[in-house]
Amino acid sequence: MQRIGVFVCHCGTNIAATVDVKTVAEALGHEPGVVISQDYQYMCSESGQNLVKNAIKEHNLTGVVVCSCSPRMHENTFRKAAASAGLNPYLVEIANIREQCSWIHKDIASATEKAIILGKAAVAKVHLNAPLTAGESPVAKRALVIGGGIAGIQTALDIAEAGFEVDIVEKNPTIGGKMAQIDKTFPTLDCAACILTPKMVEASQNEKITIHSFSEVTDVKGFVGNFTVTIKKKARFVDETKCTGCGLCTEKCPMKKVPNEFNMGLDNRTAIYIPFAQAVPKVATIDPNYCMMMKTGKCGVCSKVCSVGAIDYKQEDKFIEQKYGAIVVATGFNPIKLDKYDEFAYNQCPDVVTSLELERLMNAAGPNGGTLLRPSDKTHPHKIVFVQCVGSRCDDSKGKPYCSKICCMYTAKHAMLIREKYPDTEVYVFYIDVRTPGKNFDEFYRRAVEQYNVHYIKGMVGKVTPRSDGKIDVQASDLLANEQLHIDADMVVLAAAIEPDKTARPLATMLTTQMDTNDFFTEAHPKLRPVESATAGIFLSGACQGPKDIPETVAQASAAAAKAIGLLVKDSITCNPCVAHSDELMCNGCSSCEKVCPYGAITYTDKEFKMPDRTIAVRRVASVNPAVCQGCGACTVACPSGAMDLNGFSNSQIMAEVDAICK
Amino acid sequence: MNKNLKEQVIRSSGVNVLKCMRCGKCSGTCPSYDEMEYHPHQFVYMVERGDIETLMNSKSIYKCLTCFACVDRCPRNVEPAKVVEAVRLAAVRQQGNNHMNPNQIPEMLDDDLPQQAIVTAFRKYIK
Amino acid sequence: MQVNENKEFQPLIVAFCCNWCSYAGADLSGTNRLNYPSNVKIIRVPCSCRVNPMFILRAFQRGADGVILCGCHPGDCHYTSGNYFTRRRMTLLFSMLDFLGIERDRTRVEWVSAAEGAKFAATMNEFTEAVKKLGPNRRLEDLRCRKQ
Amino acid sequence: MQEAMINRAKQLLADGTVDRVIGWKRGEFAYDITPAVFRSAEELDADFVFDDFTSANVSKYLVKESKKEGKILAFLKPCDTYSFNQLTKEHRVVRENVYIIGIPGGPKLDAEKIKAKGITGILGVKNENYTLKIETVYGEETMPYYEAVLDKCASCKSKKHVVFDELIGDDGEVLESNRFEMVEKLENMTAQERFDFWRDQLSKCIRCNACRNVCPACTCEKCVFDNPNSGVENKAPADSFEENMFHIIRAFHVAGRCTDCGECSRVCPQNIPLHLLNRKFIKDINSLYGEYQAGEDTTSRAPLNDYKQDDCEASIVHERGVE
Amino acid sequence: METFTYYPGCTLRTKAKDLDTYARSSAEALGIALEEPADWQCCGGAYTTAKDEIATKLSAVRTLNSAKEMNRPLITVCSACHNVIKQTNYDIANDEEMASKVNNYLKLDEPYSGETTVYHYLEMLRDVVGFDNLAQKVVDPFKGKKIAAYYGCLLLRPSKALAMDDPENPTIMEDFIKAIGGTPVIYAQRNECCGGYITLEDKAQASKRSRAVMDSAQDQGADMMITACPLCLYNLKKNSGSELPVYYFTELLAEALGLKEGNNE
Repeated sequence: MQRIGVFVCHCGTNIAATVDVKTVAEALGHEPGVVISQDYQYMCSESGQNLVKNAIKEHNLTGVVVCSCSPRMHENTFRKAAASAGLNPYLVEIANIREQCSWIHKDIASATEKAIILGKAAVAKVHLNAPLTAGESPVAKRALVIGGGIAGIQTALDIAEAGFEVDIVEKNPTIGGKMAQIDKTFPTLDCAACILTPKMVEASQNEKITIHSFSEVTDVKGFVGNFTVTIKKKARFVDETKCTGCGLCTEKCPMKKVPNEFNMGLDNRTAIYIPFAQAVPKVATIDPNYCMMMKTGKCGVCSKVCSVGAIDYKQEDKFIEQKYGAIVVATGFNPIKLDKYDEFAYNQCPDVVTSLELERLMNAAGPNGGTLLRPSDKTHPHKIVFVQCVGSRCDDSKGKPYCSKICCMYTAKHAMLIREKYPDTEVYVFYIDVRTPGKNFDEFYRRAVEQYNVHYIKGMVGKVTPRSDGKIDVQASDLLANEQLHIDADMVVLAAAIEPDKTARPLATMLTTQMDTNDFFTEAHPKLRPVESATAGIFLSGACQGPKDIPETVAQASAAAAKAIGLLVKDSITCNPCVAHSDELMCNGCSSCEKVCPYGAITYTDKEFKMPDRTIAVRRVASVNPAVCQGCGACTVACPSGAMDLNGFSNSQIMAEVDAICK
Repeated sequence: MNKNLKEQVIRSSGVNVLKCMRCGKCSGTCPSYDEMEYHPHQFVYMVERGDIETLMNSKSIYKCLTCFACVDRCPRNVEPAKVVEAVRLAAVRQQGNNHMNPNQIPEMLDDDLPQQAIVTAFRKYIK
Repeated sequence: MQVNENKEFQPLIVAFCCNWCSYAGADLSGTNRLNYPSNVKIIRVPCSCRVNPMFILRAFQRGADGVILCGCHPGDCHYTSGNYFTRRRMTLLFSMLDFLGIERDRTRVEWVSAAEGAKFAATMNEFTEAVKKLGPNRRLEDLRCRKQ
Repeated sequence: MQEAMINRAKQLLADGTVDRVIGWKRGEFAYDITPAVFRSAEELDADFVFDDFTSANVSKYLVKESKKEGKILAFLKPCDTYSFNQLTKEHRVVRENVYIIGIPGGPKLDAEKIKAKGITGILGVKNENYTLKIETVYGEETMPYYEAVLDKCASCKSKKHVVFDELIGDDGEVLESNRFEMVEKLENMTAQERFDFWRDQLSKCIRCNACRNVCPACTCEKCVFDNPNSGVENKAPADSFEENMFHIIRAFHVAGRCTDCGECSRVCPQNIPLHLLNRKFIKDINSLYGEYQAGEDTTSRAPLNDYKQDDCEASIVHERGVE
Repeated sequence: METFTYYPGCTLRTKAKDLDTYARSSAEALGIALEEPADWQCCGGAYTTAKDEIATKLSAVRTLNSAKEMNRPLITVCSACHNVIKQTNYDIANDEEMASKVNNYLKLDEPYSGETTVYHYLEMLRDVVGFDNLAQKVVDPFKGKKIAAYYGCLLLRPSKALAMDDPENPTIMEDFIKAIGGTPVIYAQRNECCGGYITLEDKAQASKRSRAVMDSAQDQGADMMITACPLCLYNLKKNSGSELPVYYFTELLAEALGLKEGNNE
């Protein structure tokens, strides 16, 4: 026989002003199984909770219904109170009579009537509640970091520092990411390579860190504490364990006309290559699209010159599987393609470049050895125009709706560096707003204007017309002078918007994490949980979550590492007991449930059943791994026989609620 | 500030001037900029402020080539040319405010001039 | 619901709301004090994909005049894909009910995020009005469950 | 054909390939052909029947039979192979325990249609140039052949065997059928007309469960309608709601799994066109989610266990057709 | 032979006969039949974007509706007509209020709501004939000729409504030039306005703009320029002061197909 207690909260006047709480308590007191029905000013207060606890003990309650605010608010509070009084916490149900009743209805009579109905539904449900025990599942003491840019490197170093194993998966042949391509960093103007490459080396030498370069994540199974990840190690046709990175093969390779992606295609590399001198791992990679040996079977020069015999033209993709307790996403960003904005003539003129291309043009390891020369004729530019916000801050169809955040500062940096190194070069920056929030940022921008005499013009370039004499006519508005300008520029630099890497979206699907419409990963809470995803055990590091500069990226990377470490130090984690379970006697073994399960929580086994005629039949039946199941219930509807049901939200519980509401 | 005129121009153009982020790209791309007293970005801003009559009385409204460069290149989809058109219509719709007089036309003609030029002028400047 | 000759017909609306988006959206419309009719009674489910067509038929059987199912927007499901299955299931179920001559406006699926309190209230107002226009559910009712 | 089938079955029994055969035997009347299991050449010679009235789909029997020891020979018509494949996909039959011989399909005849012409005492039939000669205890009668064909055969979707170990006779092609005509006709009615049509039909239901029992997709270990814990347990319809409920849920449970074999309507003693409910789902699935034929293969995802990010919204129901 | 409804427009009947006759003869040679609707009117030359301007949109709608009744796509060749008709069609299809106002005026048997597909002649060459097919039919290719395509403003913008090609990086005319054997010249001013509309009113501005266009093309080494617009052709020839020859694209098409002599009465 059920002994149910009902507790109706006034929430001060929040509920009591529109719902006649006494009437509600009175009415619910008459429901079958209800042995006590009380109202109280603040049920969530300590004395309110004591009321519940005492009633549980005094009346030996088998179920509790609290009519109060949303269960999203205080369900846990009352569950804990029940547990401390010796009642299984899952025998507590909440009727939401505040957010979904008193706050939205004005008429006391109808609000009270509705509150009673909601209370009745909760009583009907609690009749069918079963005590549930939360299980525990172990935590694999290893972290995976996806992406080997500065974000991934920092996260990996911090996790390794705490004593846990970390694997970095990087899709390119080397770690380092975008920061490796950058020349100097703002606002200090120290050289990016000088601060990044020691970290790259540190990562490669840390014995807790394993770097899977030229690799991709192809499959993720499991759940927090217990992910199983498949990593594809793409064939690089060079044995990583043998290659010493001497670089002789890259010198001798006869195929020298391969666009060099590290230098943004501004110069060429060989078919076998090491992206840059400080690459980690410093191992050669063969580009099969260009390698003569791979294409025609004739060449083999690299193989001949390699003294350690590392070249292997027959190498194939390798797949490795590894268990992880936590996963950190650090997939980073890319500048957008500029095809849509050809009023800036990016496709028509080699001297119209993106800011990242300019980084390479100015970098000592870049195509011109650090001397700024025009890509078209290798002459010194004397007038350079920078255009801000290309593809950022746009209306829907026109580009990215967000501010790319880093462009104002790197443009100031570029302008300053150019003026510093080539004082005879005039620099114009067309801006909409100059956005420099950050320590020492505005001071930096002011220095560009005041000390380096960079011409900042409030306005926008509207048309770029390359001319045959090598000059580029830049037509733009100067809003403060109320003039339309024509500048005969030698180079135009476009601050292209940045967007998340294209690999992020399929990865999000694999990880069952959420993304916004711009393909940035969504954090669990925009203010209070900024480095966690909504999926437990998945953390976010760097620009994959939103545009960020280097210091912010590193800060977030360390924060993500801290969160991951917080998980990895635990030996086990408590699971949600509201999970699906299958009644083997009714299961058809048809696999429908398995097909709709987003977590791969359902497996099948052949089981022997005693039949009524005493024979033994072997049947294929489903079983749910309660540690993997997250309790969505998709399987319960896919199951035609109704063998699959969900704890806490069972078929009969929901139907009881329906019945109570419709009574 | 003329509220009625402002509302009329906004309704007639179908443009939401509040979307403008004041980048000035419309004026940066406008081929008629130098011929205009008020420039495309000013049209948008002045309509937002309700300063319509100043625009109606300016020759600028007849200098727009309706080439839609500002419409296509505006990062915010504001469509300044439609604002110019709406102001011009507000002007020529007023009695006796036709910008062109049919009597003037013959002296403008030459043998090769396509009549599309005349049709267009009538369409744009006369009510 | 009470069908009183003298009173305006008040439909009974059952709303299934997923815990992560729509139920939170409903809470938000409460927090913002956005009114919608008390005819609407919400049942919390973990995900819209937990809603079995049998629940919907059951609601009609027991006297509901309209059933609405709310979930996270496609792509935003807390469980990644639950609402995609919901969408197919409900499309086919509603199509079948329509095929059997049950009024279309008695059933609805709406995606309401946790941030869309206003949308939740507006949707409930709209849906209640639409069902009110149809009058009591007669084509899919269980006479034994009809109230006096 | 019957003889070829018997001969081949005997060979397979003799060489030990199979130890039993599922086929058909005659019941009380000439047209009353039901599935049966044969264990010897003698039994085959005595009772095995395959004629114009042999329309029953034996796939469902294999759910149990294929789990028994030894291998069983099954003769499957093209439509039956779809059912068999679907059962394989759902792990309901053990493919390795069944030796399948594909045999030509219909059209098969509907004894009810012959009887409706006032012809009784049927002993046998012969098709001569599309005139059906019916031998009866009262002498020979004739009627146009196509007027006697089963509805499900008249709108046959495929003459192709999608699974078999060997064939007797030739394999056919997937056909262009007009099977959605009636569904379309109903869709074009007003809601009231549709309601009246279905009320008229479904009110005839006596819940004999013949549709459920014959349906090769209805193989649940325990049906929700028989399960007191399901919340919808229901042995006999007490009112119109329950008549509707049973058929909606049944159609929904087989949606995306129904191969459109038409057996439900064939066996309905009340002649309720139940297959229209299934076809409505099939038609919706085809038009909304892409062509899908259940049972065509054993690997594809069933439409209700699948999704696309850009699937239509449920509101499409409100946007199309007649209210 | 595929048949399309063909709208020549007023100027093609008078000052731009060449544009029309070459378009017709070439189409015939390419297996396309062009049929004029019986009762077309001048499109108005310029599209009024104002939402409260209804009367000025009616003639274009009548043409679109004739094409709808003939149940065929509508082909235009003059850039201005194309722009007006396509913008009208776009707005009718996307602006319900405007559509209902227009239909109130017109009182058609069945309201027009943007059903007609509108092609520019160039789009027909690209999407119906195919530039590869066209290239095979060329008998007299423009070998070695550096030809500048002039889009002007009307063919590409507003891109939402015109949707013919990428508004900043168009290729349709360049592909056409390649098909007839010439070498396209890319120059930045190809999609800028020549100032044609203002030629009656402000010669100086028209001449400044047309000069900028011609200079940009000449600067990139063009031998000649092609256009689809009678007003552009007039303005570029008359007001730019440039010597660079300007032709209708249909004239070069006819010449490449070997049709020019026969048609030059």
